[in-house]
Amino acid sequence: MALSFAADSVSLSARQLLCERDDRVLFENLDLDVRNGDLLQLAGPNGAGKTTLLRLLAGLNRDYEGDLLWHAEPLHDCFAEYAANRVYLGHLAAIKRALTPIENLRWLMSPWQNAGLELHEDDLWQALAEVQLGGFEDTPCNQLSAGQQRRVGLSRLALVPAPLWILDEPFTALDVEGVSWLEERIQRQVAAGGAVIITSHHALQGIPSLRRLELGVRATEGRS
Amino acid sequence: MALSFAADSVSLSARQLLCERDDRVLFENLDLDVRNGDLLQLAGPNGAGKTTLLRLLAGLNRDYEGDLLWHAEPLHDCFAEYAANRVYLGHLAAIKRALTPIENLRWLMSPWQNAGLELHEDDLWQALAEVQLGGFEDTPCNQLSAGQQRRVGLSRLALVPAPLWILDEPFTALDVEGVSWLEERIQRQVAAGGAVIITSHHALQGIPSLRRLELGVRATEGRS
Amino acid sequence: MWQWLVRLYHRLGSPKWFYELTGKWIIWLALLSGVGMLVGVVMGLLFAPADYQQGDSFRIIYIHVPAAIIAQSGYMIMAVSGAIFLIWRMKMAAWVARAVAPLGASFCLIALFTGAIWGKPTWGTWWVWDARLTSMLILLFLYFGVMALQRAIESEDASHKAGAILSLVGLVNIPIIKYSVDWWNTLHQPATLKLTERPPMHPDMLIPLLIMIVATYLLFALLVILRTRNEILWHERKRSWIQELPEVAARIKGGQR
Amino acid sequence: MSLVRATVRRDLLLAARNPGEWLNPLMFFLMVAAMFPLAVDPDPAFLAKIAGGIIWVAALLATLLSLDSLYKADVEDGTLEQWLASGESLYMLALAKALVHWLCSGLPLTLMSPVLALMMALPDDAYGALVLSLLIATPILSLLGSVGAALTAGVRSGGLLLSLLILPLYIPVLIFAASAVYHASIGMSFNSQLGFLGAMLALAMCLTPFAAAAALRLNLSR
Amino acid sequence: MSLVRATVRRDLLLAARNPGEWLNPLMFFLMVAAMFPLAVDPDPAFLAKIAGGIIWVAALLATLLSLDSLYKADVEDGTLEQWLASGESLYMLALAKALVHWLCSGLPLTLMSPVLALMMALPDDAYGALVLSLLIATPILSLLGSVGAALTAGVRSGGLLLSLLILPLYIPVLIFAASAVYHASIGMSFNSQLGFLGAMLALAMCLTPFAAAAALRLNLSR
Ligand code: HEM
Ligand SMILES: Nc1ncnc2c1ncn2[C@@H]1O[C@H](COP(=O)(O)OP(=O)(O)OP(=O)(O)O)[C@@H](O)[C@H]1O
Ligand SMILES: Nc1ncnc2c1ncn2[C@@H]1O[C@H](COP(=O)(O)OP(=O)(O)OP(=O)(O)O)[C@@H](O)[C@H]1O
Ligand SMILES: [Mg+2]
Ligand SMILES: [Mg+2]
Repeated sequence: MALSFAADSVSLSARQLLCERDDRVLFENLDLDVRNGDLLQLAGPNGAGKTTLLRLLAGLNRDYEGDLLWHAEPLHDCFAEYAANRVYLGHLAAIKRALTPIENLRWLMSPWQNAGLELHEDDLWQALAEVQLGGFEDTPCNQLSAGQQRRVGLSRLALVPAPLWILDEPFTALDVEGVSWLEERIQRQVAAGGAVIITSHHALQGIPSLRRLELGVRATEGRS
Repeated sequence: MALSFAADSVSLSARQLLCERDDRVLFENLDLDVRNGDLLQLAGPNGAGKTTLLRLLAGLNRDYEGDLLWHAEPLHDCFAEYAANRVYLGHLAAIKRALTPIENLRWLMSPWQNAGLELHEDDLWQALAEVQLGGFEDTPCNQLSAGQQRRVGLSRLALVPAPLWILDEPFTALDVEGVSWLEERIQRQVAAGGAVIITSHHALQGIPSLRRLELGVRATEGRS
Repeated sequence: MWQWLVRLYHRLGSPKWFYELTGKWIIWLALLSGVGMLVGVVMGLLFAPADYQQGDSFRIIYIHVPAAIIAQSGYMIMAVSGAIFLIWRMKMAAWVARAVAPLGASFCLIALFTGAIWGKPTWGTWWVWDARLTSMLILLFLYFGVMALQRAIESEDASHKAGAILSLVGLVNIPIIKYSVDWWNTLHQPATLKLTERPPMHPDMLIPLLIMIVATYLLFALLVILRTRNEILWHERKRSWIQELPEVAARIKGGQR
Repeated sequence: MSLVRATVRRDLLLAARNPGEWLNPLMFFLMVAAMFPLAVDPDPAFLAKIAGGIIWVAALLATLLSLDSLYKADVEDGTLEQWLASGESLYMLALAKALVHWLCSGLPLTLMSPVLALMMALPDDAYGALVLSLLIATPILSLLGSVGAALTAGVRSGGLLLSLLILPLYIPVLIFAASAVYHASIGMSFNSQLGFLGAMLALAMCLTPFAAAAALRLNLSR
Repeated sequence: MSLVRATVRRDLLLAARNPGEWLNPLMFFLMVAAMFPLAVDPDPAFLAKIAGGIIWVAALLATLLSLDSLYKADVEDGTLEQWLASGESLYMLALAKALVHWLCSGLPLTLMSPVLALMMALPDDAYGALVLSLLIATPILSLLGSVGAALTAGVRSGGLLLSLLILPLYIPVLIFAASAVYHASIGMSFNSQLGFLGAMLALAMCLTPFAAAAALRLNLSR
């Protein structure tokens, strides 16, 4: 797939975002803009609120104050359109352990197919081969190692045509080769005019346009 | 605690170890010796069998052929003694989410106390403070972030007097500060004459005596 | 003697030996049980006299009783092979146990089904909560429990062991269950319908029954062996001796894999 | 293929690969019903009097137990998160999941019920009422239950909690259904009971998916 | 403090912090028993005849459902792995866990049973037999059940599966206990039944922890 995204396809903004968990303010007055070509890494110590913010940005959680805008419209007012333009990959990979990688991937791709993506069986097999799962396509996922299971979920990134990627700790459990594959994928996405928001304790070397958002002071300091 | 272990307290050997999973040989003819002062990192791509080998070495799984020896005696013949001399920390942290870090740590330490370790409440609080959980001691664990929950399990390493540590991907979900704390702990353990066996995709820089065992070819090559 | 036992044990534990040996048995087992059944059925249906009370309907006994007997011994076989697997870690035993479970359950179902069919003309009802019937039903539940557990556990080895543990616990419980059900029944149930008191059977009825029992045992053995051989083929599929088997080699050549 | 259809397909595939999913409720149904003659009195004349009620209680419990797994796996492995992320209607998902659940529990139970009726000496006249009432009312059980399953999906030992939430809601179904069977067994008409059950079914189909969808959303906004 | 004692303490602490663990089985017990008058025939004379059996069936089901969570959480969060790693006796752990389970399910059920008996119009003479039979026999249920819980701890939707495994094994307990209550209610002696239950309890205490320990080991050797 020769990727390339329209120059104004991504426009996600947060305005004066405030988020509390159990009476502890995780972040406040947070302003944020993500446009085409951006790569934003959310950084910060354990418990700073990276996952929390990422889930807000992905639209999975409405428990915040302030505004989240997609093309200047409140995110949850145009959620269907937003959903069709971003892919979210969390800690959990939505992999059914009794099914094979190919069956799992087929389900993962179904919303995109419904939205008009043409996909052949070959594409699926190729995506799995790309994440080094060639030969395991028909092995039930419960027989795969921790890293192999994560790769099944990641293989989706090779197929999905969404301009915005939202990834939570995607490097977890990946070996060196897996890490470099993913880094390259991210780089390609940004180069093609897409955007990526990522949380990771990993350094993300070698990607030029990287922007870091350092979240919060150490969480312990906020204690009462 | 000023750590220091007797010079011959660690002697773990594998001889001609063979392990199959689902008719695929993960490793065979594996010979391995771990003595005081050793730091052994199991490396290899996803699915190579690192976790599997580590669980064998920890004595959690008897599904292998060949010999595992502790001080020249079969491991499972002197298991109680072996267990009192090594600590195992797997993917799962044995943390009850409804309990607080301090309550969890108390349970985790009970076998060592039973074996004669003197432990005061203060020691527990201090161990938690060391992993940056000061202030969260009485917060139920289900309100902690991914990394904070892992830290509860890790805090045990500050207290346990076992010469041999066996750790599976201990850097998962830790932030930079957490990683450097753990690296330093590992270094101290080795310097005090203990031994550490670890699987990690993390580089483990700055520890001089590091030995790496590269496991298996890429798992895909073994396929039929 | 001891030496011989040890050798036998090692042989029994060897899938290759089992496969080759039983390969020669199949045909004989099939022949014997087939002929036995034919003889038994012909004798039972055509030559045995009709029952003076039940008329011809009693003839279903030639299926019912063998099936009931085998359902019970099947459980024993399953539990004992499970124990052998647990104690000596002999894989063959686990495969046998797994092969037996659904077969035993099937015979159990057959016994229940034929019993019900028989009950209608004799008792005027398909089912009563008689002690024997009830304990047969519970046996079916025990079989289903073992099968469901084996199915549910992902890891192959663990599923064998779990099945073995459960069938052993069940084995210890079977006498307790049987006893309690008998006791319960004698307390509650007025003795209106009884199949426990066996009238001394006429030899012309008895002989075909005995023949049928033996033949059904042979059939059961045959089925267990066939299923076990299937397990062997699957688990040892990558071993050279399998690939060199004429029937397998021919398929590999034929490109059927 | 839309995500709803893909999910129905995947869930049926899972049920086919793991037959316990529909066999286990069936066996449980049998076992629970079989406990009563043992605990109470195996006399057929007596059993005939309680057969309809017992069979219905057993069906209800079997459905209840099979509900536990309806959403739990989906929440734990992140499937639900992907659903929500996809922006498709959770209402449709909830309806689809209830349908799959009924296909894997209510339908087999209904088909099996005559065998149990036989064993419990249900009067011949009541067979039709039993099967019909099960056919109409087990979907209600699946629909109502799916709300409970959605609410407790994130809870660890949810099985028991789910039962507590849902049992009270099942009571009207139980009353009408058991009374239909009872009336049939004494030769009376049972149309009005079936009518009520049908009305409840219609109502449940419209309303419960909303509740289930809202409950699912709760699981996600952690 | 030994790991066994620490575990008992921690599990009781968990139960105290999450009262559902012992309240839910109790409520379920009540609800299931309450379903029967609705499904069958609320006439007190009729109820009195079936009360003992029904209460026992309800107790059995409540215990069964509460077993599901006995080991599951421990397997999932790695507690069991640490147990095995510590080299302490799994036999003792299994016994301790069964004890905790009984304290959180069997004991409250027993204490609650007179209330239910009242509602079900159990004859006055049978109260003693009901409470005594529950007191002796619910520990058997916990012990036998813990084997099933250990076997299914690693299985996803274990609740139903567990019931299938364990229900047939519970039948002797049900028969003797229900018969004790019945005999008491018609004014006969029920010593022999209690004697049998006591013998079963002794047997279960000796044997089931072995089976449970072996089953637990399975969950670890992945
Ligand atoms: C579903 C109903 C029935 C079941 C589950 C059942 C079960 C059994 C069982 C377990 C046996 C024992 C076999 C053995 O170990 O020797 C047996 C034997 C027998 N059954 Fe049935 N039975 C049923 C119905 C009937 C009926 C309706 C009749 C006829 C009136 C009948 C007549 C017999 C006879 C004559 C024997 C052989 C007696 C003996 O060898 O002890 N059964 N049945
Ligand atoms: N369910 C919850 N209830 C209350 N507080 C919570 C809950 N989940 C998280 N928190 C709090 O919110 C804070 C942020 O959690 P979050 O998971 O977003 O951290 P994170 O930055 O992703 O950390 P990590 O690097 O460890 O993954 C934590 O300090 C935690 O105490
Ligand atoms: N339960 C199982 N049944 C069958 N095969 C398994 C099972 N668990 C693991 N395997 C196989 O064993 C191999 C080794 O798995 P293991 O978890 O040891 O890998 P690993 O080296 O720890 O990988 P990772 O870096 O991804 O954690 C995998 O290729 C997997 O296919
Ligand atoms: Mg996080
Ligand atoms: Mg691993």
